[in-house]
Amino acid sequence: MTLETLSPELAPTLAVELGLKLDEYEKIVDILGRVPSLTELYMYSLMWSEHCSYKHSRKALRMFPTQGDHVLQGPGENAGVIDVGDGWAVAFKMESHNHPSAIEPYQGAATGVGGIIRDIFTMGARPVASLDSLRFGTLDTPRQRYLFEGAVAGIGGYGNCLGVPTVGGEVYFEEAYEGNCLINAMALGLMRKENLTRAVAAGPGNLVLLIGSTTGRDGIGGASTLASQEFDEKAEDKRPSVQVGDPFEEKLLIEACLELLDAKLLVALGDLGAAGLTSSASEMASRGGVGLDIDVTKVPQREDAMMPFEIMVSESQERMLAVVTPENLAASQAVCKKWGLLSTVIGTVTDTGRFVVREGETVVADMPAATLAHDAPVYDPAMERPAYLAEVQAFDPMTLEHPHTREALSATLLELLASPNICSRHWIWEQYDHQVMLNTVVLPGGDAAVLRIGDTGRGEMSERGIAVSADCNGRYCYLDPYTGAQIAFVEAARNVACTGGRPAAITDCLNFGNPEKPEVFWTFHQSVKGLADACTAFGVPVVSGNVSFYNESFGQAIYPTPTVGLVGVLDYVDDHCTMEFKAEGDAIVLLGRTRNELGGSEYLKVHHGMVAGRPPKVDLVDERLLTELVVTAIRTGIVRSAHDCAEGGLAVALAECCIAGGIGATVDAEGTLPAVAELFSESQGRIVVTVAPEHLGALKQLAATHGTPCTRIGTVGGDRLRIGTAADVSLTEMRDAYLPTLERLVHSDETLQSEELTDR
Amino acid sequence: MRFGVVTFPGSNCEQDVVHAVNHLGFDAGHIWHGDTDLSGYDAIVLPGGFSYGDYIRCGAVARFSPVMSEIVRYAEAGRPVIGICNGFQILTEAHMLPGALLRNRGLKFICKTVHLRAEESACRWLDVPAGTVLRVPINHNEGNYICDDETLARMRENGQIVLRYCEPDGTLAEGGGAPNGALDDIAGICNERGNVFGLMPHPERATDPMSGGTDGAHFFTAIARRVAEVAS
Amino acid sequence: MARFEIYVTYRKGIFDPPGATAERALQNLGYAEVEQVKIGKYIQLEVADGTPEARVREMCDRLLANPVIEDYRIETAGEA
Amino acid sequence: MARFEIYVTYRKGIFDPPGATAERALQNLGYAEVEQVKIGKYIQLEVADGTPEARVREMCDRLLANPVIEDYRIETAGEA
Ligand SMILES: Nc1ncnc2c1ncn2[C@@H]1O[C@H](COP(=O)(O)OP(=O)(O)O)[C@@H](O)[C@H]1O
Ligand SMILES: [Mg+2]
Repeated sequence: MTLETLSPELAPTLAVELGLKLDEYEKIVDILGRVPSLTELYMYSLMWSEHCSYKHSRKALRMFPTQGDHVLQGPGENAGVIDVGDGWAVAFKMESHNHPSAIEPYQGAATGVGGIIRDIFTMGARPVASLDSLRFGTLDTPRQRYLFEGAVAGIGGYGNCLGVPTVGGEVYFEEAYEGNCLINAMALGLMRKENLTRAVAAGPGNLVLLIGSTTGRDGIGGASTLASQEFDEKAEDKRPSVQVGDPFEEKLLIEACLELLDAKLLVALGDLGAAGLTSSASEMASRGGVGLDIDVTKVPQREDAMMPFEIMVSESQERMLAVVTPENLAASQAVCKKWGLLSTVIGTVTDTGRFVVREGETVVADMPAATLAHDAPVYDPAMERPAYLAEVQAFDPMTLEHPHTREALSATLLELLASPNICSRHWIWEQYDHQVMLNTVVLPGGDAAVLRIGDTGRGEMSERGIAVSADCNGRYCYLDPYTGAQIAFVEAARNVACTGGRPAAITDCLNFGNPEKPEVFWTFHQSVKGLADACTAFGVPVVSGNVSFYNESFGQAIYPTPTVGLVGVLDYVDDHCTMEFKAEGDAIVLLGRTRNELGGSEYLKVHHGMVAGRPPKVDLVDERLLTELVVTAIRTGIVRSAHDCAEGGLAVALAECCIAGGIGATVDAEGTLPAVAELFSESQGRIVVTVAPEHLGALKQLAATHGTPCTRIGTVGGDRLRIGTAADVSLTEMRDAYLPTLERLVHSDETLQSEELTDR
Repeated sequence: MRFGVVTFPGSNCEQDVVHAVNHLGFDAGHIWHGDTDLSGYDAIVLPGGFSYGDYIRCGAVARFSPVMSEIVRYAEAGRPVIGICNGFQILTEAHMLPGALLRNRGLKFICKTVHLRAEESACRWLDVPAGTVLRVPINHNEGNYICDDETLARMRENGQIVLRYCEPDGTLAEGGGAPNGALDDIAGICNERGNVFGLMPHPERATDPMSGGTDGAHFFTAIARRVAEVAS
Repeated sequence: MARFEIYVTYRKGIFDPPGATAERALQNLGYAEVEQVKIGKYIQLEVADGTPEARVREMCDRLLANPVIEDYRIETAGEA
Repeated sequence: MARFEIYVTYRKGIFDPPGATAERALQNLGYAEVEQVKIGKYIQLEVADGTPEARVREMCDRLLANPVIEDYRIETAGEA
């Protein structure tokens, strides 16, 4: 029976409505040698959307280093995988769910977690941790509080049910994210090296098995269309494309899929994410160089009268696609049944290289499989340095009036500790199960989370650990995207190093505005270049990542936000280090040097209401030596605590060590810089460590061999933090400023989620 | 000493319990919710998690699992049955323990380490002196214990209140200190006979100094000791 | 096909956390006229024709409501 | 005092995981006659006399229901 194609007059109009450009439509006609059918057009339009095809970013991403001895799987699969020693491998990836979350924060964030977790167990790894990187407008409107509270509840609601600990993350509140919040979710999984699985279909005659939830109209054109268009008032119309997550179904999927892989029953496994069945099936087929023949009437549907194209592009959650040999079908379905999951044969692998979709006997789509995944156009977008940069960078913070009395500086320190961008995040992580699986050694609240490596369930524990941190200060990226992206990297590296982890590899989530605007694309390109240079200097590859464009509202782009998720390795997890001051009399040492760098600082924002100046400078060589120094010092046991200086500068870092340890400190200000710079400058390349006095010499020696400045600046003890003559605050004052901020802001009204009222 | 740890669809702390128990030097095995053979187990643990997604009510579906009728019989024989978190919720749904667990008062999930005070109780599976303060993590959305006045009075009389949320020094907070709003600061209760014990905190998360402290060890060692006493 | 609707509410004297929170939230949002909010469950059940109400009652007693804390009411919503 | 009753259900096409779970659980318990279960919210609202329904509608839109995924229906339950 011949395929029913669209009318040649109508097809281009529909193509444009579906988000394709006219020349892209022409290309489809070229590939097919005819006008496409309705189903084909839908499938191409989604696969060639920005979200699925990376058509604007693909070239720039080639700047990233992706190789390394320990890389088992680089970008291109569902997640990157690195070898962490003793036969263990870690799979990880970060992904955005910004647009769905702006419409419905609870479900948007929840399904974001669900999606990234599926990417992990698809690789054959058991998900063992997740992190969340969040951006909202300032919390002074009910809308922002609603988004923030909803996203946190959704992340917890999903992850907690799965039994995957949420061990860290980050959050910033800036006006620039007011109309377009960012919800980036990162997940990590652990496996034995030999269990690494790829989503590569193979073996003509093999069966295509759809596992998990039923397929509905929810999310048709969801993530992919949402994420490929600007976000403005029209967003309201897109509401029905929001999906409700079912973490229980996902938990069953994790268990069933890992059991299937463990028993070696599958040829291939892939998850259904953006663009649903279309994306999952065509990627599997094109990786394997095979064809697929799928009958949509076989797909279990939860709604009546669904059209073939609806079934092919539905983004219904909690579904997986597997390829099995006919011999293993019964055994595979038995495993699914045991876990209470539906599993249905919906098609076969063929040797034609074509992706054929039928509705019963009728063929509704027939195209070369690889063209969906690989033949999307690749663009070279125009770039132009944004005009605003010259102006903001010319600003000199020293032209402002700064506090200089002890009283005023102490008050400023407390003001910073209470700033929503610095204050304690316990209100967030206490809503997340961060301990399940019993491997979280450093809980949220430290510089990086540290996890033991091993399978507690089977008692296969190793001595190793991993440390992980997600970082990006968008303000720095706004002021200088090249440097800002590097700071995201070096901060993540310092955080991981402060716990004893040696930086091993990163994932990223690049959140930007509309790439078709030359000024936006310039910031993107600069950020990628900055990040790539940082990775190269550290010898740390990028193994996975995600690009989220069109983060704009009413034509205004967010701050460039290239979030870095960095994973480090600890050879002996026992040696890990934490940030809190430990013992009276310990020497406090500053590694690195403070410069007068108040541009883009939290101080400038909180005290003067300004986002301007140049961000702090980055010296990649010094940064790398600093992290190596700290990792070595921690491993040799001479360091008792370590904490890096980030937002709020040295004074805030010291205060955080005091609050965490419940003990004070007396510190000398170095004295060559203005007091406000000594305290609040955000110079990079600095870590505060403490050592027992008898180890001071050893640390100095070690620092000298790394060429890192090493200055004893004070002593732990008492119940106040005294910094020279510049600041003097009590532990209680610091705690009262630092601890309650988020809860207070959120509860200034009740920003309840309707989901939270649900007691179903 | 062999603990049997039940897995329901959606359980997510069963591996943790097995690991903790092994770490303490005892044997443990997994029991599938569809199984009915409990022979060879000296104590049964219903672990934490979200059985059946916690949909309808926490524990409402799990209590109909085939294994549950065997567990009722096991408990009737006076043998140890412990429900942790979701396990506690299942035990109340199965009416093996009185009362019910509602949503936390603040409607927020809570994961943090709390202080618990051991009460003078009939519970046979906790052998620290009454008044002992233990630090153990909690991790739940529905830990707000409730029962009617009559039941509360009866539980007090029978010594069925085993653990209460308290301040670090063991005193009870004025006006209720339970983070979840639980009646009378109740964190754990037992049946009249003292052999069925349900608690919201997760002792398995506090059995290893590297991850969460060691106060949770008491719970498992006490069972092992009592079981050994009975056997000898 | 027959339809039943089931309304599950907390028993008198049982504190209803979502209801109490919604009540406070509405008042904070400026709805001073709100005096009490109670949040229960609204269950729509489709069963085979001729299913007697007693059978639905049994489902409620066993699974859909918890007699320790909840009351319920069943309404016949007629054939669908 | 006036009383309103609000019935909140998932919008058509939105998946209802609790309902689906209840459906399967009832069938497994032997209630083969069960064809579909949907679980929504049943909200009882007590407000000051004379509160117009439009006001209640506003409360639903802002807080009690989530218009993105839920529909609701308001009934006047009369004076209490
Ligand atoms: N959204 C979040 N979810 C979970 N943990 C978070 C979140 N935001 C921050 N944290 C945790 O709070 C601590 C401090 O975060 P942050 O201020 O970003 O640290 P740093 O400046 O060292 O990167 C870290 O342990 C981090 O993992
Ligand atoms: Mg840090």
